[in-house]
Amino acid sequence: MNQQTAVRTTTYREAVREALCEALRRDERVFLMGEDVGHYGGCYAVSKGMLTEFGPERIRDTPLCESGFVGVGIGAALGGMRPIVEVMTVNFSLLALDQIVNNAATLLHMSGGQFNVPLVIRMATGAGKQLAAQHAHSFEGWYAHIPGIRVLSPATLEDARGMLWTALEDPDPVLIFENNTLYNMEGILADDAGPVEIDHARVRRPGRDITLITYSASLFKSLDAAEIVVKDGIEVEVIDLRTLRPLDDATYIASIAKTHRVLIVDEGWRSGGLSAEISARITEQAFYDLDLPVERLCTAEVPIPYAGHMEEAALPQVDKIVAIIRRMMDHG
Amino acid sequence: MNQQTAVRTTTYREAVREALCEALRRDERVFLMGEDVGHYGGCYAVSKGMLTEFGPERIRDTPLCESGFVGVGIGAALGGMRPIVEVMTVNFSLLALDQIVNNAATLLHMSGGQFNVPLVIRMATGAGKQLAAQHAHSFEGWYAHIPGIRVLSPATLEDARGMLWTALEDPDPVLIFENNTLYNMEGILADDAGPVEIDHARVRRPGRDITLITYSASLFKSLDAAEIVVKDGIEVEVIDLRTLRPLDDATYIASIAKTHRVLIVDEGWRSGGLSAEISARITEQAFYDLDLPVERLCTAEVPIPYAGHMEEAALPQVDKIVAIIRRMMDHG
Amino acid sequence: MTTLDKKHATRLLRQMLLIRRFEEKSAEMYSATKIRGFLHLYIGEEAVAVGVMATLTPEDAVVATYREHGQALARGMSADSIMAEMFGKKEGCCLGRGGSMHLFDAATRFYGGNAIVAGGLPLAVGLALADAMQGRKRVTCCFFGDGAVAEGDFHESMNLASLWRLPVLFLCENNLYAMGTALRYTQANQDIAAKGASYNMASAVVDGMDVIAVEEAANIAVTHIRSGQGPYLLECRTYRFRPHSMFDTEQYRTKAEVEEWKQRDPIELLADQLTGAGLFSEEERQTLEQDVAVEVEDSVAFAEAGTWEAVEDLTRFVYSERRKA
Amino acid sequence: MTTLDKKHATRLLRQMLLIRRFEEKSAEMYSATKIRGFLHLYIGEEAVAVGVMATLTPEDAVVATYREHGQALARGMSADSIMAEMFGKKEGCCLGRGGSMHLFDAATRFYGGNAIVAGGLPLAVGLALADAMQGRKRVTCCFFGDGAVAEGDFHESMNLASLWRLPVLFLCENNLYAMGTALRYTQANQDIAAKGASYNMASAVVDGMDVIAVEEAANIAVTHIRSGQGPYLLECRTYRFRPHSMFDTEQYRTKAEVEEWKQRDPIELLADQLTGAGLFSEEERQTLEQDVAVEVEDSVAFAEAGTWEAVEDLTRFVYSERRKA
Ligand SMILES: Cc1ncc(C[n+]2csc(CCOP(=O)(O)OP(=O)(O)O)c2C)c(N)n1
Ligand SMILES: Cc1ncc(C[n+]2csc(CCOP(=O)(O)OP(=O)(O)O)c2C)c(N)n1
Ligand SMILES: [Mg+2]
Ligand SMILES: [Mg+2]
Repeated sequence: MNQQTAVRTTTYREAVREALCEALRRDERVFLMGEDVGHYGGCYAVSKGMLTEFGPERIRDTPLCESGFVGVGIGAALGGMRPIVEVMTVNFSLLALDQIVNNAATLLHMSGGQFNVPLVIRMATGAGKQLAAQHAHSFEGWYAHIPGIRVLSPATLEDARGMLWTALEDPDPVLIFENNTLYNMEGILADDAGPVEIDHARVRRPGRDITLITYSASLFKSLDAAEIVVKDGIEVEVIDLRTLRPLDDATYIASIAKTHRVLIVDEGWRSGGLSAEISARITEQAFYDLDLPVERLCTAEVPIPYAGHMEEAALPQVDKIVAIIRRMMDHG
Repeated sequence: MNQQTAVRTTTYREAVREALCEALRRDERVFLMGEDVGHYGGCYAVSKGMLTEFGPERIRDTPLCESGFVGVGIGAALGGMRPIVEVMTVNFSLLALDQIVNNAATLLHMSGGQFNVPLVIRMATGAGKQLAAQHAHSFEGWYAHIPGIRVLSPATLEDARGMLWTALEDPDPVLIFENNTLYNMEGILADDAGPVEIDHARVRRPGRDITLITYSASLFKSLDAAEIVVKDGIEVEVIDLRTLRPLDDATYIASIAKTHRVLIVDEGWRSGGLSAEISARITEQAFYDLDLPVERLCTAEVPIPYAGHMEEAALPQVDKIVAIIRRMMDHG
Repeated sequence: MTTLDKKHATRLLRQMLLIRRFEEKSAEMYSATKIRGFLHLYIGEEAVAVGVMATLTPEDAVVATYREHGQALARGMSADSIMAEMFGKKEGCCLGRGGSMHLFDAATRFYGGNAIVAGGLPLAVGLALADAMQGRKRVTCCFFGDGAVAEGDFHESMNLASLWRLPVLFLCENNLYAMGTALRYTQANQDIAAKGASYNMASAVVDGMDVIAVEEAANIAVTHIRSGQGPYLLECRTYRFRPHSMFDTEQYRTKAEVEEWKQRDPIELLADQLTGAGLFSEEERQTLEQDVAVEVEDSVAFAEAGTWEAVEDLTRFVYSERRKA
Repeated sequence: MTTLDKKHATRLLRQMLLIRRFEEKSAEMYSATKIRGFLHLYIGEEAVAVGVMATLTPEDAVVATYREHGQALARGMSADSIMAEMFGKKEGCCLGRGGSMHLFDAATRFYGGNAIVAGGLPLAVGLALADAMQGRKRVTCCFFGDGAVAEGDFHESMNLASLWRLPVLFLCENNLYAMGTALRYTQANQDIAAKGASYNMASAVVDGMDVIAVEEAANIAVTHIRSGQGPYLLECRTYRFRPHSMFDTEQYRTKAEVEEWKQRDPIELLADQLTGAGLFSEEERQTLEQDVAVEVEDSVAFAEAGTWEAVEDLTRFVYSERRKA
């Protein structure tokens, strides 16, 4: 961030709210629709106060019917609106998956290019709050399997603030995943923060020894781990993927050309998760640059348990990242 | 197959039907439930005639309500039955995904081991019949991401005949994916064909030069390709994964130790598909055995187009497999 | 029944005939392997699409199912573009990417061609929501079968549309079967129109073999909707004379039942009405038939002359081309 | 109302009191960070679970939501095992894997604890189907909120249960709000019981603050079901006195509305009835309260004394251990 720019301290939640308010002010076609977005103020208090400013037409409370209202969002997008559909959490989005896969992601193609779907779907994602198996999924990487949609995963305040507008300008469906553990995160944001590009990953911490590829909440665990191992003289390059589909390969491949070692940290389950795809691409594109096999640290392949110590054990954590980095550096 | 065993020529469809009939005869708790399984005889004619033998209670036609009847299957399994739920095709199973992920796959864990779900879900899968974007998905590899379920993919008549019984004996949910292009496939089957184990992949063709990992309908394209390149003196070892979750790593890792080259052929989309997981595991478990980077041949990342030439271009085909094998052999 | 207007009734008859002959030709082309994939014929049900479509304006929108040749033709899409689509040709309405189940047309606001049963209903509600929010007085007409009624999407869409008083015509084509499963095996309460009450939605049921009756009922529905009174559920009782698709051996219904319904062929019903009223001669019928035959033959010629999309374009239309990078 | 049976009524009162005090303590334990995750209190709605459960036998099954402490206690699960579960302890009913939203108990046929709204309904239908197919005369009682009614799973489950005449009691706890969204914003037709008609299902509505009335209505329902007449939809009009969960700032309803409903506190209502009938003294109330207080305190002590499951066991119960490899 430029030193001249005026900045302020705020939260991830506020950044999302600002982005939403700005979008609604800027474009009449934009509206927010979902469960409890209005009178309740949003399950994570993101849309608090927005009903008063924008009214119930544009801050539209829906009944509980994920398939229905996601489909309505698709239809409204076809009809010339710019809907932002909030699916309360990714856990409930499975109920709307048919609409997302078979309509949102597919209409442009099936119609031979006639009907694009400029729809934004936001959802909270992730574990870490002892919400147990049905409320702790991390499916954003899984969603990245679907052609026809874009999948965004803002980790920083800047991205939480800026990705929405870019997504709304996209002619095609964009899914934005907000990790539920980030909403309270504080940080600084430029007063004039605005749209950000969504086509590239970002090096969040440069380093020469090992490339750590991650996204969303795991970014901060990764940065913390990097600060710890720096005391061992290990310089970790931490890459925030930001956009999970389409993946920006160039950024991490370039990093690997420098470091020759890679660890992927992913809060999704390991088998068939996004971490697998990245590993496969590295094999395909940077095999001869590798000094060591690509490693992955993911969530244990279990439904997330309620008990705090068990949930913690299931998820990627700083100490585990540190241990793997040290081991990888020892080996090569 | 043992030479002494009496065999007969039959089809994949017949093999599945036999397995179903046997299951219903053998165990009173077994019943088949789904759209058009009864009066219509099954959308792929698999259950033709079964209504007459077993009656409408056990060959239970359902309304169109995938989430509902899959959930009913889960409940019936909890209640002591051994339901076989037929979701007509994988395309419609997205409507039932919440029930599969949040209930079938999760109840045992959430209940601390109290409630297991002995449910079998069968579905047709795959493209190749010009059914266009909404009817041509190959999501079996995607399903393999979910802990708590088993995912089977019978390619051969023997497996089509035998996997069902093993699945029904499993205390946990098992998904069986039958590729729609295989139903008419003819082959021989032992007269006494019965249950098969579902814990291991199988080498369908031994070879020393390159390991080709695949499953389901792509197995036959792979075997065809292997027969072509044998004329170039290339011996391909073709592995049929059979079970997509949990994966049997040992079989392909052992093969790679011999061949040092791997191609994965997967009718699913590439990014985040099963092919990625296998590539990642090979990197993790056999990196130093590899002479060349692991390669993948998957379906193009597009909604499947209707037009025949376009669909063909989208899918893995024998000529493409041959070309990749030759290229890989040239390089190393 | 109001008195028949000759010109209008003849137009309806022509549309029904066109659908009939077009689909008979499609079946032929299927046997000739020019058309592939799934092909679901509308034969027997023509009065529904034609009667309803007569009440819509070009500004209105239509959402249909995989059994939508009838709707597409009645809505004004050209036989050429549909036949070419089914041939998989680039000149088809969707460049050959959609096929029979996925006809789309921006010019006539025809939003598919949806092959996930009930999957089009939420789309229709959304299209209507867009109209309501933008202050446009349009109707979105959503066709679906009796089978769709059991799906959760039906329930969710009906509730949303009524809750928000959106201009949707829910048009149920009750042909008594969902594939091979009779309505009595799928609905605890087979009175579909009555389900409107659960959603506080106006509804009616009409003889779907009588195009004039369908048009009248649809007119009442559309008038209700346009006057801002909210959505409407119209159930049309109809029957498909042909198998569900080209693979169906029809074990689930008797020949006698099919024959009985054929006695109420919507085309003959209207032709008889017209003839009875002295408005229609055998000659006029011949002219219509010839006219329609030419249109159908032309569509085949058009499709036949069409070109194949280049394989290199496979990955087009996964994302929009007009996106700024 | 039938005449009060002292013993029975006192039992109901005790159960309601137990739920109330247990949940007050749970809230306390939440503030003390002994309980984490989501905690949804049933306070105000006790009459529903208690009244309904009184009509079930041990062979019957119960499926509930994430707001299910009341159902679990009324069904006979021990306060100990529930509190320990919410503490995340190994001695909890699910070893601490489920927490507040996922109470399960094989012994009492308590099938959750389902936190996907309406997700439990198909399960209940399936449990009933298993009973029907195995010739067992059992009822499966499925609790769900007013919010669940809009979900597709409600529709699909109602239809299936009625179509197949399965022994399911659909028990809607209509507390007027789904989280912060009032029923009037979610249902085009707010008369939930009336929706039974769409599915040809018997239904009724009852005052959910009056435990005796709930029991009577549930008795009628359960009798109907046991006599083989198919499922039943019972809507209980009730109200939660507390926020939706521990995070709710309750902007969506007025204090006055809450206060008004509190005037109809189900516990005081029954206590007053008993007292009015001369069946209950202040002393007896004190005894009950003390009795319940001990049970609640004991549950906290039990939970506190509980142990943590070993982290090494994390991957247990993803698949059954009794599978032959
Ligand atoms: C969600 C879903 N489930 C199953 C199918 C397979 N299928 C295609 S058409 C059909 C029957 C639909 O019947 P109905 O809605 O009455 O329409 P009709 O074919 O009679 O016009 C079925 C089961 C599907 N396309 N989508
Ligand atoms: C499918 C689904 N969507 C959304 C949620 C989030 N959520 C949890 S409880 C709730 C409100 C449910 O209201 P209701 O059914 O009336 O039950 P109540 O909480 O009033 O007992 C919501 C929206 C969820 N758990 N599941
Ligand atoms: Mg039908
Ligand atoms: Mg409620």
